[in-house]
Amino acid sequence: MVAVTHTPIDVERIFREIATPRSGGIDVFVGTVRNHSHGKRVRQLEYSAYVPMAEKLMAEIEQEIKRKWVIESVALVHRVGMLQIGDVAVVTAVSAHHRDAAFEACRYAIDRVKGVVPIWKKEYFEEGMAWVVGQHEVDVQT
Amino acid sequence: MVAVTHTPIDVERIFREIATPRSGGIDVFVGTVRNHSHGKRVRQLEYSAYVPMAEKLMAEIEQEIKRKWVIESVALVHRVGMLQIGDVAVVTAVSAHHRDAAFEACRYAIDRVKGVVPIWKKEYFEEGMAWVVGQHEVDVQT
Amino acid sequence: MISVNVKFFGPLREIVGEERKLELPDACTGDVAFEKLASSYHGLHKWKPSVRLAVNLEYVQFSHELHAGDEVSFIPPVSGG
Amino acid sequence: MISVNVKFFGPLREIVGEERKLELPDACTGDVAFEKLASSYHGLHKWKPSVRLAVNLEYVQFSHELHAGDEVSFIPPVSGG
Repeated sequence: MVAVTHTPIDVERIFREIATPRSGGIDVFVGTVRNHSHGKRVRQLEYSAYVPMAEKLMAEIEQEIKRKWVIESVALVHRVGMLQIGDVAVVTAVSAHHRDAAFEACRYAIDRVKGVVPIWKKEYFEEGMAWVVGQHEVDVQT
Repeated sequence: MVAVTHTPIDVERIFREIATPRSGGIDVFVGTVRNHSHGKRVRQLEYSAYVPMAEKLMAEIEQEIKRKWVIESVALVHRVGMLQIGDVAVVTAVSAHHRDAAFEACRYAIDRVKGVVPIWKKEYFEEGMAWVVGQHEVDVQT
Repeated sequence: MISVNVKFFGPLREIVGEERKLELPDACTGDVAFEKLASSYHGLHKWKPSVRLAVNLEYVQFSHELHAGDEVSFIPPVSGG
Repeated sequence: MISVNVKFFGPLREIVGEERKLELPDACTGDVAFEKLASSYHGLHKWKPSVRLAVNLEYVQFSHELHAGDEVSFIPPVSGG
Protein backbone atom coordinates (compact mmCIF):
# COMPACT_ATOMS: atom_id res chain seq x y z
CA MET A 1 0.00 0.00 0.00
CA VAL A 2 1.59 3.29 -1.09
CA ALA A 3 0.14 6.79 -1.11
CA VAL A 4 0.93 10.47 -1.37
CA THR A 5 -1.82 12.24 0.53
CA HIS A 6 -3.00 15.76 1.32
CA THR A 7 -4.87 14.67 4.43
CA PRO A 8 -3.43 13.88 7.89
CA ILE A 9 -1.86 10.42 8.19
CA ASP A 10 -3.61 8.02 10.56
CA VAL A 11 -0.80 5.87 12.01
CA GLU A 12 -3.14 3.41 13.73
CA ARG A 13 -5.07 2.80 10.49
CA ILE A 14 -1.87 2.06 8.56
CA PHE A 15 -0.72 -0.36 11.23
CA ARG A 16 -4.14 -2.08 11.16
CA GLU A 17 -4.05 -2.35 7.37
CA ILE A 18 -0.74 -4.17 7.21
CA ALA A 19 -1.24 -6.41 10.26
CA THR A 20 -2.19 -9.89 9.11
CA PRO A 21 -3.13 -12.93 11.20
CA ARG A 22 0.16 -14.49 10.09
CA SER A 23 2.37 -11.53 11.00
CA GLY A 24 3.73 -11.41 14.51
CA GLY A 25 5.79 -8.26 14.23
CA ILE A 26 5.22 -4.87 12.67
CA ASP A 27 7.77 -2.11 12.56
CA VAL A 28 6.43 1.38 11.93
CA PHE A 29 8.63 4.40 11.31
CA VAL A 30 6.94 7.77 11.77
CA GLY A 31 8.62 10.97 10.58
CA THR A 32 7.25 14.11 12.20
CA VAL A 33 7.87 17.80 11.67
CA ARG A 34 10.62 19.06 13.98
CA ASN A 35 10.63 22.55 15.50
CA HIS A 36 14.18 23.26 14.38
CA SER A 37 16.50 22.80 11.42
CA HIS A 38 20.23 23.57 11.33
CA GLY A 39 19.88 25.68 14.46
CA LYS A 40 16.95 27.73 13.19
CA ARG A 41 13.43 27.68 14.62
CA VAL A 42 10.96 26.19 12.13
CA ARG A 43 7.37 27.48 12.15
CA GLN A 44 5.94 25.13 9.52
CA LEU A 45 6.96 22.95 6.58
CA GLU A 46 5.55 22.62 3.10
CA TYR A 47 5.97 19.36 1.21
CA SER A 48 5.32 19.12 -2.51
CA ALA A 49 5.61 16.10 -4.75
CA TYR A 50 5.66 14.98 -8.35
CA VAL A 51 2.74 12.82 -7.31
CA PRO A 52 2.40 10.19 -10.08
CA MET A 53 6.16 9.60 -10.17
CA ALA A 54 6.36 9.53 -6.36
CA GLU A 55 3.63 6.90 -6.15
CA LYS A 56 5.24 4.87 -8.95
CA LEU A 57 8.63 4.88 -7.17
CA MET A 58 7.02 4.05 -3.84
CA ALA A 59 5.30 1.06 -5.48
CA GLU A 60 8.71 0.01 -6.85
CA ILE A 61 10.26 0.29 -3.38
CA GLU A 62 7.42 -1.89 -2.05
CA GLN A 63 8.26 -4.53 -4.67
CA GLU A 64 12.01 -4.29 -3.94
CA ILE A 65 11.28 -4.94 -0.27
CA LYS A 66 9.10 -7.93 -1.09
CA ARG A 67 11.93 -9.39 -3.15
CA LYS A 68 14.63 -8.75 -0.54
CA TRP A 69 12.85 -9.90 2.65
CA VAL A 70 10.29 -12.50 3.63
CA ILE A 71 7.57 -10.17 4.82
CA GLU A 72 3.80 -9.96 4.88
CA SER A 73 2.93 -6.42 3.92
CA VAL A 74 4.39 -2.93 3.38
CA ALA A 75 2.91 0.56 3.72
CA LEU A 76 4.59 3.74 2.48
CA VAL A 77 2.64 6.96 2.96
CA HIS A 78 3.89 10.53 2.55
CA ARG A 79 1.89 13.64 3.23
CA VAL A 80 2.12 16.81 1.12
CA GLY A 81 0.90 20.37 1.71
CA MET A 82 1.51 22.70 4.64
CA LEU A 83 2.40 20.87 7.87
CA GLN A 84 2.74 22.14 11.43
CA ILE A 85 5.26 21.12 14.13
CA GLY A 86 4.52 17.57 15.28
CA ASP A 87 2.46 16.64 12.21
CA VAL A 88 3.21 13.25 10.67
CA ALA A 89 5.01 13.76 7.35
CA VAL A 90 5.82 10.16 6.46
CA VAL A 91 5.12 6.63 7.62
CA THR A 92 6.85 3.44 6.50
CA ALA A 93 5.63 0.19 7.97
CA VAL A 94 6.41 -3.49 7.43
CA SER A 95 4.67 -6.53 8.89
CA ALA A 96 6.53 -9.81 8.98
CA HIS A 97 6.67 -13.19 10.56
CA HIS A 98 10.09 -12.41 12.06
CA ARG A 99 10.96 -9.09 13.63
CA ASP A 100 14.44 -9.07 12.06
CA ALA A 101 12.86 -8.72 8.64
CA ALA A 102 10.33 -6.13 9.83
CA PHE A 103 13.06 -3.86 11.28
CA GLU A 104 15.47 -4.22 8.37
CA ALA A 105 12.84 -3.72 5.70
CA CYS A 106 11.28 -0.73 7.48
CA ARG A 107 14.68 0.92 7.78
CA TYR A 108 15.36 0.26 4.11
CA ALA A 109 11.93 1.69 3.23
CA ILE A 110 12.47 5.07 4.91
CA ASP A 111 16.02 5.36 3.53
CA ARG A 112 14.78 4.69 -0.01
CA VAL A 113 11.78 7.01 0.32
CA LYS A 114 14.05 9.83 1.51
CA GLY A 115 16.66 9.05 -1.13
CA VAL A 116 14.75 8.72 -4.39
CA VAL A 117 11.08 9.67 -4.16
CA PRO A 118 10.45 13.08 -5.81
CA ILE A 119 9.19 15.02 -2.81
CA TRP A 120 10.53 18.37 -1.64
CA LYS A 121 10.45 20.19 1.64
CA LYS A 122 10.28 23.97 2.11
CA GLU A 123 10.98 25.27 5.60
CA TYR A 124 9.29 28.38 6.95
CA PHE A 125 11.28 30.14 9.68
CA GLU A 126 10.45 33.13 11.87
CA GLU A 127 12.04 35.11 9.07
CA GLY A 128 12.12 33.83 5.52
CA MET A 129 12.03 30.34 4.13
CA ALA A 130 14.33 27.80 2.49
CA TRP A 131 14.04 24.82 0.19
CA VAL A 132 15.70 21.74 1.54
CA VAL A 133 17.74 20.36 -1.33
CA GLY A 134 18.92 16.86 -0.50
CA GLN A 135 20.67 17.54 2.80
CA HIS A 136 21.21 21.24 2.17
CA GLU A 137 19.15 24.38 2.51
CA VAL A 138 18.94 27.03 -0.19
CA ASP A 139 17.53 30.36 0.92
CA VAL A 140 14.64 31.65 -1.08
CA GLN A 141 14.45 35.34 -1.87
CA THR A 142 10.95 36.58 -1.23
CA MET B 1 6.92 5.44 29.92
CA VAL B 2 6.56 1.76 30.80
CA ALA B 3 3.47 -0.28 31.61
CA VAL B 4 2.04 -3.75 31.99
CA THR B 5 -1.65 -3.43 31.20
CA HIS B 6 -4.80 -5.54 31.14
CA THR B 7 -6.54 -3.26 28.65
CA PRO B 8 -6.03 -3.12 24.86
CA ILE B 9 -2.96 -1.17 23.76
CA ASP B 10 -3.62 2.02 21.79
CA VAL B 11 -0.69 2.31 19.36
CA GLU B 12 -1.59 5.81 18.18
CA ARG B 13 -1.73 7.10 21.78
CA ILE B 14 1.72 5.68 22.57
CA PHE B 15 3.16 7.24 19.46
CA ARG B 16 1.57 10.60 20.40
CA GLU B 17 2.93 10.41 23.93
CA ILE B 18 6.54 9.98 22.92
CA ALA B 19 6.52 12.37 19.94
CA THR B 20 8.13 15.63 20.99
CA PRO B 21 8.54 18.87 19.01
CA ARG B 22 12.27 18.13 18.90
CA SER B 23 11.98 14.54 17.66
CA GLY B 24 11.91 14.01 13.92
CA GLY B 25 11.74 10.23 13.88
CA ILE B 26 9.84 7.65 15.87
CA ASP B 27 10.24 3.91 15.47
CA VAL B 28 7.41 1.80 16.81
CA PHE B 29 7.54 -1.99 17.04
CA VAL B 30 4.19 -3.70 17.46
CA GLY B 31 3.99 -7.38 18.37
CA THR B 32 0.65 -8.99 17.56
CA VAL B 33 -0.81 -12.42 18.26
CA ARG B 34 -0.16 -14.80 15.35
CA ASN B 35 -2.60 -17.48 14.25
CA HIS B 36 0.05 -20.20 14.31
CA SER B 37 2.97 -21.46 16.37
CA HIS B 38 5.39 -24.23 15.42
CA GLY B 39 2.95 -25.44 12.76
CA LYS B 40 -0.06 -25.54 15.06
CA ARG B 41 -3.14 -23.35 14.76
CA VAL B 42 -3.41 -20.96 17.72
CA ARG B 43 -6.89 -19.94 18.93
CA GLN B 44 -5.84 -17.50 21.61
CA LEU B 45 -2.92 -16.58 23.87
CA GLU B 46 -2.76 -15.83 27.56
CA TYR B 47 -0.01 -13.61 28.92
CA SER B 48 0.76 -13.41 32.61
CA ALA B 49 3.41 -11.33 34.36
CA TYR B 50 5.17 -10.80 37.65
CA VAL B 51 3.86 -7.26 37.32
CA PRO B 52 5.95 -5.21 39.78
CA MET B 53 9.18 -6.90 38.66
CA ALA B 54 8.22 -6.58 34.99
CA GLU B 55 7.59 -2.85 35.35
CA LYS B 56 10.82 -2.41 37.32
CA LEU B 57 12.86 -4.19 34.61
CA MET B 58 11.11 -2.25 31.87
CA ALA B 59 12.00 1.00 33.64
CA GLU B 60 15.62 -0.23 33.80
CA ILE B 61 15.57 -1.01 30.07
CA GLU B 62 14.27 2.52 29.45
CA GLN B 63 17.23 3.93 31.41
CA GLU B 64 19.72 1.65 29.61
CA ILE B 65 18.41 2.96 26.28
CA LYS B 66 18.71 6.57 27.42
CA ARG B 67 22.34 5.92 28.38
CA LYS B 68 23.24 4.10 25.15
CA TRP B 69 21.59 6.38 22.56
CA VAL B 70 20.81 10.05 22.13
CA ILE B 71 17.05 9.84 22.06
CA GLU B 72 14.03 11.83 23.18
CA SER B 73 11.63 9.36 24.70
CA VAL B 74 10.91 5.63 25.12
CA ALA B 75 7.67 3.68 25.59
CA LEU B 76 7.53 0.00 26.58
CA VAL B 77 4.05 -1.45 27.02
CA HIS B 78 3.08 -5.11 27.40
CA ARG B 79 -0.44 -6.42 27.66
CA VAL B 80 -1.44 -9.34 29.90
CA GLY B 81 -4.58 -11.47 30.06
CA MET B 82 -6.34 -13.43 27.32
CA LEU B 83 -5.58 -12.15 23.82
CA GLN B 84 -7.14 -13.01 20.46
CA ILE B 85 -5.45 -13.37 17.06
CA GLY B 86 -4.33 -9.95 15.82
CA ASP B 87 -4.43 -8.31 19.25
CA VAL B 88 -1.47 -6.14 20.16
CA ALA B 89 0.62 -7.90 22.81
CA VAL B 90 3.58 -5.54 23.04
CA VAL B 91 4.71 -2.14 21.81
CA THR B 92 8.19 -0.67 22.04
CA ALA B 93 8.68 2.84 20.69
CA VAL B 94 11.54 5.33 20.61
CA SER B 95 11.51 8.93 19.45
CA ALA B 96 14.77 10.55 18.48
CA HIS B 97 16.33 13.38 16.61
CA HIS B 98 18.02 10.95 14.23
CA ARG B 99 16.32 7.89 12.81
CA ASP B 100 19.45 5.73 13.23
CA ALA B 101 19.07 6.00 16.99
CA ALA B 102 15.30 5.47 16.89
CA PHE B 103 15.64 2.21 14.91
CA GLU B 104 18.57 0.82 16.91
CA ALA B 105 17.09 1.65 20.29
CA CYS B 106 13.65 0.31 19.36
CA ARG B 107 15.21 -2.95 18.20
CA TYR B 108 17.21 -3.19 21.42
CA ALA B 109 14.05 -2.47 23.43
CA ILE B 110 12.02 -5.35 22.02
CA ASP B 111 14.97 -7.77 22.26
CA ARG B 112 15.47 -6.87 25.93
CA VAL B 113 11.77 -6.99 26.77
CA LYS B 114 11.51 -10.47 25.23
CA GLY B 115 14.73 -11.60 26.88
CA VAL B 116 14.48 -10.54 30.50
CA VAL B 117 11.07 -9.19 31.50
CA PRO B 118 9.13 -11.75 33.60
CA ILE B 119 6.15 -12.31 31.31
CA TRP B 120 4.91 -15.72 30.14
CA LYS B 121 2.80 -16.83 27.22
CA LYS B 122 0.39 -19.75 27.20
CA GLU B 123 -0.89 -20.87 23.82
CA TYR B 124 -4.38 -22.30 23.37
CA PHE B 125 -4.68 -24.62 20.35
CA GLU B 126 -7.69 -26.37 18.84
CA GLU B 127 -6.76 -29.16 21.22
CA GLY B 128 -4.89 -28.50 24.42
CA MET B 129 -2.55 -25.75 25.42
CA ALA B 130 1.15 -25.13 26.03
CA TRP B 131 3.32 -22.79 27.99
CA VAL B 132 5.95 -21.10 25.90
CA VAL B 133 9.18 -21.42 27.88
CA GLY B 134 11.79 -19.15 26.38
CA GLN B 135 11.78 -20.41 22.78
CA HIS B 136 10.25 -23.81 23.60
CA GLU B 137 6.80 -25.14 24.20
CA VAL B 138 5.92 -27.42 27.09
CA ASP B 139 2.61 -29.23 26.80
CA VAL B 140 0.29 -28.82 29.72
CA GLN B 141 -1.68 -31.80 30.94
CA THR B 142 -5.30 -30.81 31.39
CA MET C 1 15.06 -19.05 61.42
CA ILE C 2 13.77 -16.60 58.85
CA SER C 3 10.55 -16.46 56.91
CA VAL C 4 10.42 -15.50 53.21
CA ASN C 5 7.57 -15.20 50.74
CA VAL C 6 8.03 -17.17 47.51
CA LYS C 7 5.89 -16.29 44.48
CA PHE C 8 5.34 -18.48 41.44
CA PHE C 9 4.44 -17.53 37.91
CA GLY C 10 3.77 -19.10 34.54
CA PRO C 11 4.28 -22.87 34.39
CA LEU C 12 5.58 -23.02 37.98
CA ARG C 13 2.34 -21.59 39.34
CA GLU C 14 0.51 -24.65 38.01
CA ILE C 15 2.86 -26.88 40.03
CA VAL C 16 3.14 -24.97 43.32
CA GLY C 17 0.36 -22.39 43.40
CA GLU C 18 0.58 -18.62 43.64
CA GLU C 19 2.62 -18.13 46.78
CA ARG C 20 4.29 -20.07 49.60
CA LYS C 21 5.68 -18.87 52.93
CA LEU C 22 8.94 -20.65 53.61
CA GLU C 23 10.72 -21.05 56.98
CA LEU C 24 14.46 -21.24 56.41
CA PRO C 25 17.63 -21.31 58.52
CA ASP C 26 19.49 -18.01 58.87
CA ALA C 27 22.04 -17.20 56.12
CA CYS C 28 20.30 -19.61 53.78
CA THR C 29 20.86 -19.25 49.98
CA GLY C 30 18.33 -19.23 47.15
CA ASP C 31 19.65 -22.64 46.18
CA VAL C 32 18.67 -24.13 49.54
CA ALA C 33 15.24 -22.53 49.30
CA PHE C 34 14.69 -24.11 45.89
CA GLU C 35 15.74 -27.56 47.10
CA LYS C 36 13.38 -27.30 50.05
CA LEU C 37 10.47 -26.49 47.73
CA ALA C 38 11.46 -29.21 45.24
CA SER C 39 11.33 -31.80 48.03
CA SER C 40 7.62 -30.95 48.50
CA TYR C 41 6.66 -30.35 44.84
CA HIS C 42 8.02 -33.10 42.62
CA GLY C 43 7.32 -31.29 39.33
CA LEU C 44 9.67 -28.51 40.37
CA HIS C 45 12.96 -30.36 40.16
CA LYS C 46 13.24 -30.52 36.38
CA TRP C 47 12.94 -26.71 36.25
CA LYS C 48 16.12 -26.13 38.24
CA PRO C 49 18.49 -25.80 35.26
CA SER C 50 16.30 -23.18 33.60
CA VAL C 51 14.87 -20.97 36.36
CA ARG C 52 16.46 -17.75 37.56
CA LEU C 53 16.25 -16.45 41.09
CA ALA C 54 14.70 -13.06 41.80
CA VAL C 55 14.88 -11.43 45.23
CA ASN C 56 12.96 -8.23 45.89
CA LEU C 57 12.24 -7.80 42.16
CA GLU C 58 15.86 -8.24 41.07
CA TYR C 59 17.63 -11.12 39.37
CA VAL C 60 20.41 -12.50 41.61
CA GLN C 61 22.64 -15.60 41.73
CA PHE C 62 21.40 -18.82 43.35
CA SER C 63 24.16 -18.32 45.91
CA HIS C 64 22.47 -15.09 47.07
CA GLU C 65 21.76 -15.10 50.80
CA LEU C 66 18.12 -14.61 51.77
CA HIS C 67 16.91 -12.34 54.55
CA ALA C 68 13.76 -12.25 56.66
CA GLY C 69 10.87 -10.73 54.75
CA ASP C 70 12.47 -11.07 51.30
CA GLU C 71 10.13 -11.45 48.34
CA VAL C 72 11.58 -14.40 46.45
CA SER C 73 10.61 -15.85 43.07
CA PHE C 74 11.96 -18.58 40.82
CA ILE C 75 11.54 -17.23 37.31
CA PRO C 76 11.02 -19.76 34.52
CA PRO C 77 12.33 -18.77 31.05
CA VAL C 78 10.35 -15.73 30.00
CA SER C 79 8.28 -15.63 26.80
CA GLY C 80 6.80 -12.17 26.56
CA GLY C 81 6.47 -10.27 23.28
CA MET D 1 10.73 18.41 -34.69
CA ILE D 2 9.13 16.87 -31.63
CA SER D 3 7.17 18.40 -28.80
CA VAL D 4 7.65 17.34 -25.17
CA ASN D 5 6.07 18.48 -21.93
CA VAL D 6 8.50 19.51 -19.19
CA LYS D 7 7.29 19.69 -15.59
CA PHE D 8 9.02 21.50 -12.75
CA PHE D 9 8.87 20.89 -9.03
CA GLY D 10 10.30 22.21 -5.80
CA PRO D 11 12.87 24.97 -6.16
CA LEU D 12 12.87 24.70 -9.98
CA ARG D 13 9.17 25.52 -10.15
CA GLU D 14 9.93 28.93 -8.66
CA ILE D 15 12.38 29.61 -11.48
CA VAL D 16 10.52 28.23 -14.49
CA GLY D 17 6.89 27.73 -13.49
CA GLU D 18 4.83 24.57 -13.42
CA GLU D 19 5.14 23.31 -16.96
CA ARG D 20 6.69 24.21 -20.32
CA LYS D 21 6.04 22.77 -23.78
CA LEU D 22 9.35 22.41 -25.57
CA GLU D 23 9.92 22.06 -29.35
CA LEU D 24 13.06 20.01 -29.97
CA PRO D 25 14.88 18.46 -32.94
CA ASP D 26 14.29 14.71 -33.51
CA ALA D 27 16.61 12.35 -31.57
CA CYS D 28 17.37 15.07 -29.07
CA THR D 29 18.72 14.10 -25.61
CA GLY D 30 17.64 15.23 -22.17
CA ASP D 31 20.88 17.16 -21.97
CA VAL D 32 19.98 19.27 -25.02
CA ALA D 33 16.51 19.91 -23.58
CA PHE D 34 18.04 21.16 -20.32
CA GLU D 35 20.43 23.49 -22.13
CA LYS D 36 17.61 24.93 -24.19
CA LEU D 37 15.62 25.69 -21.03
CA ALA D 38 18.68 27.08 -19.23
CA SER D 39 19.24 29.56 -22.06
CA SER D 40 15.79 31.04 -21.33
CA TYR D 41 15.83 30.73 -17.53
CA HIS D 42 19.09 31.96 -16.08
CA GLY D 43 18.53 30.58 -12.60
CA LEU D 44 18.40 27.07 -14.02
CA HIS D 45 22.01 26.65 -15.00
CA LYS D 46 23.48 26.26 -11.51
CA TRP D 47 21.13 23.33 -10.93
CA LYS D 48 22.60 21.22 -13.72
CA PRO D 49 25.10 19.30 -11.57
CA SER D 50 22.44 18.26 -9.11
CA VAL D 51 19.27 17.57 -11.07
CA ARG D 52 18.29 14.15 -12.35
CA LEU D 53 16.30 13.56 -15.54
CA ALA D 54 12.95 11.77 -15.40
CA VAL D 55 11.13 10.67 -18.55
CA ASN D 56 7.62 9.24 -18.28
CA LEU D 57 7.97 8.93 -14.48
CA GLU D 58 11.31 7.10 -14.59
CA TYR D 59 14.82 8.27 -13.81
CA VAL D 60 17.05 8.03 -16.91
CA GLN D 61 20.49 9.27 -17.98
CA PHE D 62 20.89 12.77 -19.45
CA SER D 63 21.93 11.03 -22.66
CA HIS D 64 18.44 9.49 -22.94
CA GLU D 65 16.77 10.29 -26.28
CA LEU D 66 13.44 12.07 -26.04
CA HIS D 67 10.38 11.19 -28.08
CA ALA D 68 7.29 13.12 -29.12
CA GLY D 69 4.78 13.34 -26.29
CA ASP D 70 7.25 12.37 -23.54
CA GLU D 71 6.58 13.72 -20.06
CA VAL D 72 9.94 15.12 -18.99
CA SER D 73 11.06 16.50 -15.64
CA PHE D 74 14.32 17.73 -14.17
CA ILE D 75 14.29 16.52 -10.58
CA PRO D 76 16.20 18.60 -8.01
CA PRO D 77 17.67 16.72 -5.03
CA VAL D 78 14.73 15.26 -3.15
CA SER D 79 14.05 16.06 0.51
CA GLY D 80 11.03 14.05 1.52
CA GLY D 81 10.66 12.38 4.89
